[in-house]
Amino acid sequence: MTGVSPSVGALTAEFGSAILRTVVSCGDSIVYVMRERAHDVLAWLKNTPGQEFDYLTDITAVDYRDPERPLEVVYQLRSLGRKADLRVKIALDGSAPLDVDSVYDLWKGADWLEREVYDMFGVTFVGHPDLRRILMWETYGEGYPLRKDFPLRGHFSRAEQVRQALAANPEAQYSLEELSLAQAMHDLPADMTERLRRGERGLVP
Amino acid sequence: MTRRTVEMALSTPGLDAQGRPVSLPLGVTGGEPGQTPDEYMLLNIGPQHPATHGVLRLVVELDGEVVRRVIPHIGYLHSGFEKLGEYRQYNQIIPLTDRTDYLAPMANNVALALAVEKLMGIEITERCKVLRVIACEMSRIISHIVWLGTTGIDLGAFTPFLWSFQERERIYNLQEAWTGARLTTSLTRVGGMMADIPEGWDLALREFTQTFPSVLDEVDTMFSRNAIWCGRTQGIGAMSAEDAINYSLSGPMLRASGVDYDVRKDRPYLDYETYDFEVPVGEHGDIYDRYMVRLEEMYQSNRILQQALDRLEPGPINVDDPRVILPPKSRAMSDMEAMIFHFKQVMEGIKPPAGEVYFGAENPKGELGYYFVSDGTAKPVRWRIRPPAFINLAALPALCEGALLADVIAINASVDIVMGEIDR
Amino acid sequence: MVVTPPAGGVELSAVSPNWVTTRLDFLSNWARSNSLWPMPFGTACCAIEFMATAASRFDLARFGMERMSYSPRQADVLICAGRLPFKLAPVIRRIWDQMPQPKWSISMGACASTGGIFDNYAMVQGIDTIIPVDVYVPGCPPRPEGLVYGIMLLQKKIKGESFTDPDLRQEHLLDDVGMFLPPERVDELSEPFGNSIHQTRSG
Amino acid sequence: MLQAYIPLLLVVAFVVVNAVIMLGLSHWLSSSRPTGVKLQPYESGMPVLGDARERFSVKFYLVAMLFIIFDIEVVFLFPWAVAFNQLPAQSGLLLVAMLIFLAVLTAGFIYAWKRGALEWS
Repeated sequence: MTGVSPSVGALTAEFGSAILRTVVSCGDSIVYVMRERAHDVLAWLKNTPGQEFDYLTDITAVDYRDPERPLEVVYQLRSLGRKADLRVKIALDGSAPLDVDSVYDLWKGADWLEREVYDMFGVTFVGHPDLRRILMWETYGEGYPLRKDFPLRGHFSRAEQVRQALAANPEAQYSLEELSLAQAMHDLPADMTERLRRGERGLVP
Repeated sequence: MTRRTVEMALSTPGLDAQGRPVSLPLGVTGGEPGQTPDEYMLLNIGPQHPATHGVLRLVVELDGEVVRRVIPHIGYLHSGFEKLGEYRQYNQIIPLTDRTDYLAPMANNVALALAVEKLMGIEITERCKVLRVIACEMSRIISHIVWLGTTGIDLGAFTPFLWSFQERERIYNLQEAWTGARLTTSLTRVGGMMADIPEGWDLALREFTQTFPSVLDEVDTMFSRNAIWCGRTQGIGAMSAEDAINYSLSGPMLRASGVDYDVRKDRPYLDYETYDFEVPVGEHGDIYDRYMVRLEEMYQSNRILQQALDRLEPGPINVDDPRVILPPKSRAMSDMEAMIFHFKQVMEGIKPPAGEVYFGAENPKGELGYYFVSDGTAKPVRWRIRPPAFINLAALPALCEGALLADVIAINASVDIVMGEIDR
Repeated sequence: MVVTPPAGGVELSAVSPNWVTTRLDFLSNWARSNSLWPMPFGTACCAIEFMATAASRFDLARFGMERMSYSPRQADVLICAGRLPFKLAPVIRRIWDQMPQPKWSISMGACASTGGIFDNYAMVQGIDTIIPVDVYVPGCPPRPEGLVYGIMLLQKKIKGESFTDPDLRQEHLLDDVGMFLPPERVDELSEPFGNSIHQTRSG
Repeated sequence: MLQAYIPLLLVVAFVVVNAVIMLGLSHWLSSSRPTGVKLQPYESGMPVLGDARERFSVKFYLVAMLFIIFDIEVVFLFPWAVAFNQLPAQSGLLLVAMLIFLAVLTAGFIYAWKRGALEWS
């Protein structure tokens, strides 16, 4: 399906200024959207009868090599009925804090995808029910690995990375939800509760 | 049984590693009145567990045998594939793809080659298309059959595991004869394949396709009407079609819920539309339907293999564009121009045009997507893997709500997870 | 820090080797080496090759090893089949500590032995920085015959052991900083080698 | 009269001696090195929150008790079966006696079943 997908025309008619620009690359049409209106655009794309992008294929982010180009959050949408694809992108320039509205309320599949983008790029998704690291351990202190300013072998030395991994507190391997469940069951040992109270869950002694 | 909410209100002065305020767990409220919380138990079905198909960790909150809540923890096999991809040329990424979904390595190689060829707009030769279809369908068979074996072990039947590895060994022999490696095949190159199939290989594959359905019939007679198997799988971990679409499931998980969506039919690649095969679709979306869909898919893959073998005729397997494919060694040593192309390609690698591409292939686990962003240099700016098993596993907490503990193991097995692809 | 054994049983390692102890060595080493219960710490692709080795064609049962013990309490040899990320390091360390003596460990595959092609932020560059390793099996993944050869090497090593060797069955726990090896040793072992040195940022 | 018991005593003695030797040897030869972390409970390689000795819900004990009752019922059948074929004269009386015994227990079983003791939730 070469050429621009019909949804792009409908989108610019509907939202006008919120649609910054559209690009076609390798047969897929891409729409750049303003960050503030992104959630409305995605909700519109999902719910309007003519579009029905009911299937969220993927959420990811791209950090370009030259620092001026902003970090982009990418949504791959697909309409199973119409067999149509659309890629919605949001450019997050470095000045403002990197946060985007979560689409968990539209597609439940976005839960882990957004957590992974947060883990790898540091983009916080406002409204996400449980935003914490998913691939690295929760108290990982080296930063966001897939950023281009993050070196391939990490900031710390290998010995420091091994020490951080081996010497972490036992409660660092549990999420806050499990810790509160354990505390409700009076299972949390005293020293662990004390460290939690002081907020030293991620501290490596 | 109202859903119990966990109050995490009290925030303490401390900040955790990311600088966010740490909130001290206050306690459990909600649930039925008078239900003393200390009757519940937190259990780690942890990273080192025979039934988690790899290093998945499920923290399960139990009320006796009934599961209140499942909190999956993944990332125990996170190996930074996508970061490594940004330091590799395009053909060097292919060995990385073997190691993401190591149960179906050839299907990953083919998907990556197709993604880069779509980015560069290369049209591959006819024989290469048929060989790639053979590679994909063989991967589907070995991935589903090892799923069948390990799920059988999880539910107590050991013999299908030995049958499944018997069949897998036969395909290992074929893969080894073709690429030299049993598991990490690195079969494709951008624009072609690493090697053509050796003499007599297609006869061996045809002989496999003739005897393989009998093994499937044995498994079918052993499982499909087995009282224990049906008792443990029917009606458990069910998901409706709308939920399946909303959770972005794909592959057998989606089709078992009744959604007729197969990438080979909806967005045909490698001339899949010219092959005659059906797509099995379930109705209830429970574990039994997932089992039936995967079993039926193995029959269909077998049919596709036979049709592919019929249409396989001699011809070149690589596209003859020297900027993409290395010229044959003989010409590279004798003819100056071929040597220059050989040198340029080995030193600088392939340079696709700037731009981005998303290509989704129907992998045994679901829709495996590769999203490449290239800025014209030899190494991609971004290599994103759309992992089907990762997204299918995200639906596990919803599937396991209120099930029994033994069912959590069965549901987890039915999702068909491979941790290498989930944690990337 | 090294754990001194309890005072209860007579300490065999203090006895000087004589005919009785060598016969006793022979008997116990023969029994131990021919009934090694593996703890398959299977993480990635090598675990699939380990399953193929345990299945009927390359049958581990010939070595008395088909009884997989998934709990460290009954395990004799910890086979780390597959790559080990930093998030999994405390798990393998805890499982190794919870295995009773006598215990051995096989590091199966290039990724477990040296970090393999994953020379990045997420991967332990060789599990010998985390736990002591007896046999390294090269290969990515090693062929089942390669793993079986590694196991036969381990059996030969076990047959060579003796009770009278004092520093054999010692528990080497993490030190108070939480490290198994001194930091400079870990850095030296994890040095990048081969072409991964040139993996700087491209273009 | 006591000779009949000698073989039995020999067997018992052999069993005891054999067990003592095996346990003694394994304890004496074993290189046990108890350490702090080795004594902690094993939960798939994770540090444990709370201990395993927790209050189980009563449903587990209910199932155990039901099993014990009907297991003992079966135990009583064995001596009855042996006696049954040795006394062919009173076979009718023996049969009726056992049927009454079984009937009482089956009534108990049906009561437990109807009360839902066998369902789990």
